[in-house]
Amino acid sequence: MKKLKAYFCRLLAVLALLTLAGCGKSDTGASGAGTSTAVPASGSLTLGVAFETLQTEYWVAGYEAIKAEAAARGFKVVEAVADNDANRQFEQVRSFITRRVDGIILVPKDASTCLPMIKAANAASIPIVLFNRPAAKSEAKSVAVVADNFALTRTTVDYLIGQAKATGGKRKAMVLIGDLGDINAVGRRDGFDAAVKAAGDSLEVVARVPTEWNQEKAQAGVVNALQANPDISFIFTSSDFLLPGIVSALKGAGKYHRVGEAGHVVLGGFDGDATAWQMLKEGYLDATGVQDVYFEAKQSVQAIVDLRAGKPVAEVILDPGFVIHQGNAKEKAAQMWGANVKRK
Amino acid sequence: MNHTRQRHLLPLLNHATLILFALVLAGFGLLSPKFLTAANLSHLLVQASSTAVIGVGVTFVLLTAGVDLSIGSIMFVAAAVAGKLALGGAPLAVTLPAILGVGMVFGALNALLVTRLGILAFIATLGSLYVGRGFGLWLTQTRAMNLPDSFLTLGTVRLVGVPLPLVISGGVVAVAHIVLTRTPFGRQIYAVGNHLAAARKAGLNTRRLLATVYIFSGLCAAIGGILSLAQLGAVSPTFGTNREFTAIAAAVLGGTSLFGGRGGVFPGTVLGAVLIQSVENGLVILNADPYLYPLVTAGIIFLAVLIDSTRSRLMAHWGQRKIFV
Amino acid sequence: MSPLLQFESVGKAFLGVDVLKAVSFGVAPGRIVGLVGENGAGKSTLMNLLGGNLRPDTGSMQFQGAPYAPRDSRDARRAGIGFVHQELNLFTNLDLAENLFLSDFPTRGGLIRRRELHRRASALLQRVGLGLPTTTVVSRLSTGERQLLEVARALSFDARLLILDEPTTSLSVPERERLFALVRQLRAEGRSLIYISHTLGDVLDLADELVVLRDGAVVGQGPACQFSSDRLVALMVGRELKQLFPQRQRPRLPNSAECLAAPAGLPLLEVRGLGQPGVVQDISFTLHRGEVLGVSGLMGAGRTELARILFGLDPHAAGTMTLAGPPLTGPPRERIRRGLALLTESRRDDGLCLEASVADNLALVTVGRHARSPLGLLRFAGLRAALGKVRAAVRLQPRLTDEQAVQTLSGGNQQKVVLAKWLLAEPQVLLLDEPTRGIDVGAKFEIYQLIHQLADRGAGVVVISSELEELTGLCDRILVMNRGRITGEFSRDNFDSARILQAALPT
Amino acid sequence: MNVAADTGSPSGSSRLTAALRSEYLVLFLCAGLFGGLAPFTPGLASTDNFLGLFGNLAPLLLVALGQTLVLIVGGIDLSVTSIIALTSVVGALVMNRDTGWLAGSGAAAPVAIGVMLVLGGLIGAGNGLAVTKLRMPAFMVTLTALMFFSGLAIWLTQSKNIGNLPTAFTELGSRPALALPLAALIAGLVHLLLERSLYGRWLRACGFNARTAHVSGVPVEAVVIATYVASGVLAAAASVLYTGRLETGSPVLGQRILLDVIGATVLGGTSLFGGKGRVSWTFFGVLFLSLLDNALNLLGLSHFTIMMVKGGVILLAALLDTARTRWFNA
Repeated sequence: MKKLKAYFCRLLAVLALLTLAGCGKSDTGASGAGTSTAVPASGSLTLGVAFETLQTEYWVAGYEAIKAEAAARGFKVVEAVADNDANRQFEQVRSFITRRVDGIILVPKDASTCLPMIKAANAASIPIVLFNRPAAKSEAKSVAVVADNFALTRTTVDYLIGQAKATGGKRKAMVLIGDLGDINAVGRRDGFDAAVKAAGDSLEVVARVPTEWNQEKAQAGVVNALQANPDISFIFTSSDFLLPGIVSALKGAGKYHRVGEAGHVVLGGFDGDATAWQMLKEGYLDATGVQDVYFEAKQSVQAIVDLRAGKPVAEVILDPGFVIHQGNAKEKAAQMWGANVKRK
Repeated sequence: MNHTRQRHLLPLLNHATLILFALVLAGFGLLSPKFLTAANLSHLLVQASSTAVIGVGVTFVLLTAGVDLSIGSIMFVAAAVAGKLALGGAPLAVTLPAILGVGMVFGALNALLVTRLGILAFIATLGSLYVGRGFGLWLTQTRAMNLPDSFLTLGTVRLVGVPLPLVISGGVVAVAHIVLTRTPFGRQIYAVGNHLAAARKAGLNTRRLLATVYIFSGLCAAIGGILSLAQLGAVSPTFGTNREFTAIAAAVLGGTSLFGGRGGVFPGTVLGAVLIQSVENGLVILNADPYLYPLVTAGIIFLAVLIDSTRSRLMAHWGQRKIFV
Repeated sequence: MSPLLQFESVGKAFLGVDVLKAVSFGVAPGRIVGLVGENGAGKSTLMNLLGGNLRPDTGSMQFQGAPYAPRDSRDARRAGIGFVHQELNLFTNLDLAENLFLSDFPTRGGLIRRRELHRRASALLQRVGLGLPTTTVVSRLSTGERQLLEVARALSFDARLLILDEPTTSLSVPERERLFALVRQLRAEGRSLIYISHTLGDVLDLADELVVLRDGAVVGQGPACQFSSDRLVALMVGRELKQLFPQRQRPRLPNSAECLAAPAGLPLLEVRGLGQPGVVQDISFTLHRGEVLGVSGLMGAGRTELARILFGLDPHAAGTMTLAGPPLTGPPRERIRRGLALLTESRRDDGLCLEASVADNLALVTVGRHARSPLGLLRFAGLRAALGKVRAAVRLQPRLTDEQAVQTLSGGNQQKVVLAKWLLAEPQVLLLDEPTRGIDVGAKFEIYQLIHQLADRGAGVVVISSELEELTGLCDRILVMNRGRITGEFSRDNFDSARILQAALPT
Repeated sequence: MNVAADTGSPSGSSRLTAALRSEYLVLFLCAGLFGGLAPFTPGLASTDNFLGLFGNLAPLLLVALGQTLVLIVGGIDLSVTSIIALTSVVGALVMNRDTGWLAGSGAAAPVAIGVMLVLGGLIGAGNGLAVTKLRMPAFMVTLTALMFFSGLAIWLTQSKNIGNLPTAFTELGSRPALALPLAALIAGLVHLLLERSLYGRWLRACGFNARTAHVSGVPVEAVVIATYVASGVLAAAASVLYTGRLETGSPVLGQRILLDVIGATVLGGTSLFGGKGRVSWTFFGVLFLSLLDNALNLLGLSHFTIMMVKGGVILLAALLDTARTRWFNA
């Protein structure tokens, strides 16, 4: 029994260390929100920021941008990540309301599951802003700061197809599709399909790889598709964070060449992350659709301030986004978040 | 009459997974000529190598009637450490042992919880699943990391014409197979899984045995992490998620019992891993509707398990001990 | 001569209850010590102390002249003490050779030397008379064969002291003889043995010295010649037991013509031409009301299998069964409704839910009578009353609570629970497979009484047993089985052990 | 180990404490967690938060109760989350006000709920049949069911969510005044079933030792099948609450709660090896995990800290439980 006690203590120590390590670090992120009171000092607000996931670089960048924007204004931020679970997100929004935060910035899982959350915030008279994903139409009141996944993807793919046509010939294409349970993934897939349809028979989609937003599946899928169709010369990925796997597969097949070199595979993506920026700079990537994270973050925080002040705010604030490509890389670099986050 | 039918059916059923595997290969082969090419099969094996290795680890644990749910998290932590070190400029010679060390440390944590503190394996490794994932996310600050090219070469380099991942996974499988079938330790694992109390009474150091098994599983998870990493070249916050289920599925498909004492890594777990991978691979090659993937994969796994349980049922029926002839 | 092993006022308590009270005795080199006592007398605890599974609260042990305080079974083994446990500690997924040498495989360079392993294994198996290939997987062994394997395992290393705990419960007569010869040979080699058994005849036959335990204390000790069976029993139970088998007014025997008119002699269970390839063949017999019918035979003669077929657990290819007229068919559930009951060979495997409570086990068969439908609520008052009545009927000690898990009970009490479970169903025909295996004298007597009571009430009882003495003491008629067939039938007035044994032996 | 034959029961008072400890330990842990965190956690002790907490807990409890039954019978049901997702979209397909089969009809909501429950039961029956008649391992059967029905749910809706559900339906999930009594009622029924019915007796016997149960005339296969059906129906009932609360039929609903469900059940004390389990235990387990999640959310810790703390606390609870068993039942 003594032995048991000893091990008990040992385990406690291990757990305590782990927990401390976690807490100590987290303070930089949550600014010690746990011990702060919910009543803000005059002029300072506490924002509840609920992300659906932080699994891709894009969300992390968005999250960082919001925090930076809030810090610049002297606001506090309380964070929550729902891990792809709408129910958990609902619970998190509720806990924000319980904490009486001054405003909520929400990345919803999808358009409809966020409605009850918005209603709950409305009922508590806490302004709520949807970041990057809109809500379905309803009587619930919110402001959405969004980029149009469908339209932006379509523009991007249109550009890519233009590039492909310029270099001539009929091309075989592959597309990497995201998690089919994610609306952004579906929007981008539909944007891709629309662009391909418009392009007529100059492009034949021979491989549609479902990735479930999983790098390993993406990489294996690309390898397999290249195996089945060695003549694929056009690849579009629904998110830039899958690019490393594509690069590795292309290298393995000896098809990784710069734009303009013989055998170059037309390569495009979406998001505009650091990997994409690097590849663009080095000349491997043709184009990527960039959402303007800084714009969206600034607008979101501003919207909350305006709503609290009773100013009218448009229901949808559109982030136009842009396509960055070999032609405009230099001039657009400043706006591309991937070009500005410090690489780890 | 019954006997002749038995004679025909039994070999068929005994190699059910193998036959189903052959059918899957043949089916995809018929549907697409590109499937059964040497190059594609080689890709297939390379892609299955990571699952095979973590499957081998979990097979050891399952044989002792335990379970390891923390595999995916261990893979993630190992990959995160690898990323940190590699980006910090550490050479592969430092990074690789460090990753293996991380895997074994986490395995040892599971071992401590299960053998010394007597927590159910399911709960203990569920706890490490959360702790590991959280720890990895903290290490990476939920950022994705792109690894230097030296890692990618690990995935593509060939040793006497064989891709390195295959060499590594083949090595792990070979060692594991020999350990399980030819060493005292291996046979004792089967004994512990069959009857723990009796194993203790027979004078086995069951604690050390169990601890070794969990540490080995952690080690395999780390190796599996490296193999995935070598093909991907990047770590994302979802790296390794749900891989424990794939590993367990591969082991069970290969005939390993979840209740301990029955199964093996070769051909068992390896076959299971390759079967799962060939379904994924074949569907991509066929350019199948993405929505069909989970349906087809689930269907084939179900079929494999069904055939296996039919076999055991018929074996039990036929193999009823005749007390006289 | 200084003893090889010495217990010095060893004491042990569980939850404040003394299980061993200052036990002292010694085992001299080259001697066989018989250890007897009722279940719960402390034998198992004593052996667990010796094996390192438990540690004594007071007192000490000495082995080969040095203090002996094992921390686990490995220590015991290292010291040179080997065990043959009552509950079989074998690994059913491994083969014979692996079971024998699990903790010290012959190896070279870390790998098992298979040829050497199997050579050594077959030598060992030869010694205990188990003529099976060493690559046979244990799951395919019968209980008797497993018991022999367990003995062989204790011989796999050079033990100075061997403890045999009920080693013969599943052995046939020739197997038992062979084992005894082996035990004597081991003694001749200068080893010591502790022999634990409820079969007092065997103990008196084998042992040089005897130790009798009752309620955790030594109540008798000395050279075997000073003890008789009666005296042993008296010491064990603390009172004089007049007889081993209760007296009973026998019903008239069914094969005499006039008995057919008597209600007690009416045919109840009729079996005609029952057969299943490789298991039983052409089995025909009739069980009458009020009759206790014994089934004798060697291990593997098909007795257990016959009971399982009768109960609907195993299939049969030929023949018919009728119970009080209509044919007996369907799964066990159906047959229980018709008034059939089966007490299985193994309490652990299919007799009890060991972790469940006494009450839940007692009620298992009949609980359905206290509910209108499976989803309906149980009427607890009726259930409790029924349980109370049956507890009294089988004389389950009142100190055992209804909520207690059955696994904490001694073998005898466990068996009483199984029997009581079936009594609640008020069966017409009881099939009892080894009803007294591994239980003590007192409980045995009570179980015999219960069997008689049932028969007196008009039920038919089939008793399968490997103990011939038990069958002759208990039954009205004995069937003998051999290789799946009935090879002999004896009525009470011509019970003859020699002839019964003759019929059971393979020709 | 066969060490303490017939040692009888411990004395009355120590039995009382032992019973207290074994039955309510997890509840005490909940109280400790609450008491320990309330001073530092803004809003933890507020009425609103309690309503929210129990609103979250209700559907999770329903799924976990189904899991409890299955674990008692010695199986496991990994398919519950896919049942939640599939019934959610099918129910929404039946009743949504845009394109539903019964769009606009007053019977839409009750019919949809009926369809959801029946569908859950059918999937459960499929699991049960595969486990009993085909003798397949429960883990693999329900794992493939999980993959298959999740995929099916996504395919059925082609990834889209189905909103605009009838108010009658959404009220059910979103009004604590409706959802809580309903969940409590169902939990009470399951409790009665488990402790007071013939089925409950049979269930435990099958879980402890199926062979003994079979020999004793228990219809083992029927009991096992009924148990998987019950698990499916309970998961569907949880889906009604989840779907109503989110006002959306979603093909990925509940995707992430599987480990929480099994974790809470086992944490409460239900054995993975069959036979042992109670409704109250599972309630305590679910309460513990929900409270932990709730408190960690309110504390506003970072994502990864929450994960680590959660893992640590699960381990700690398991450790206490083990230590207690060793100290008091040794």
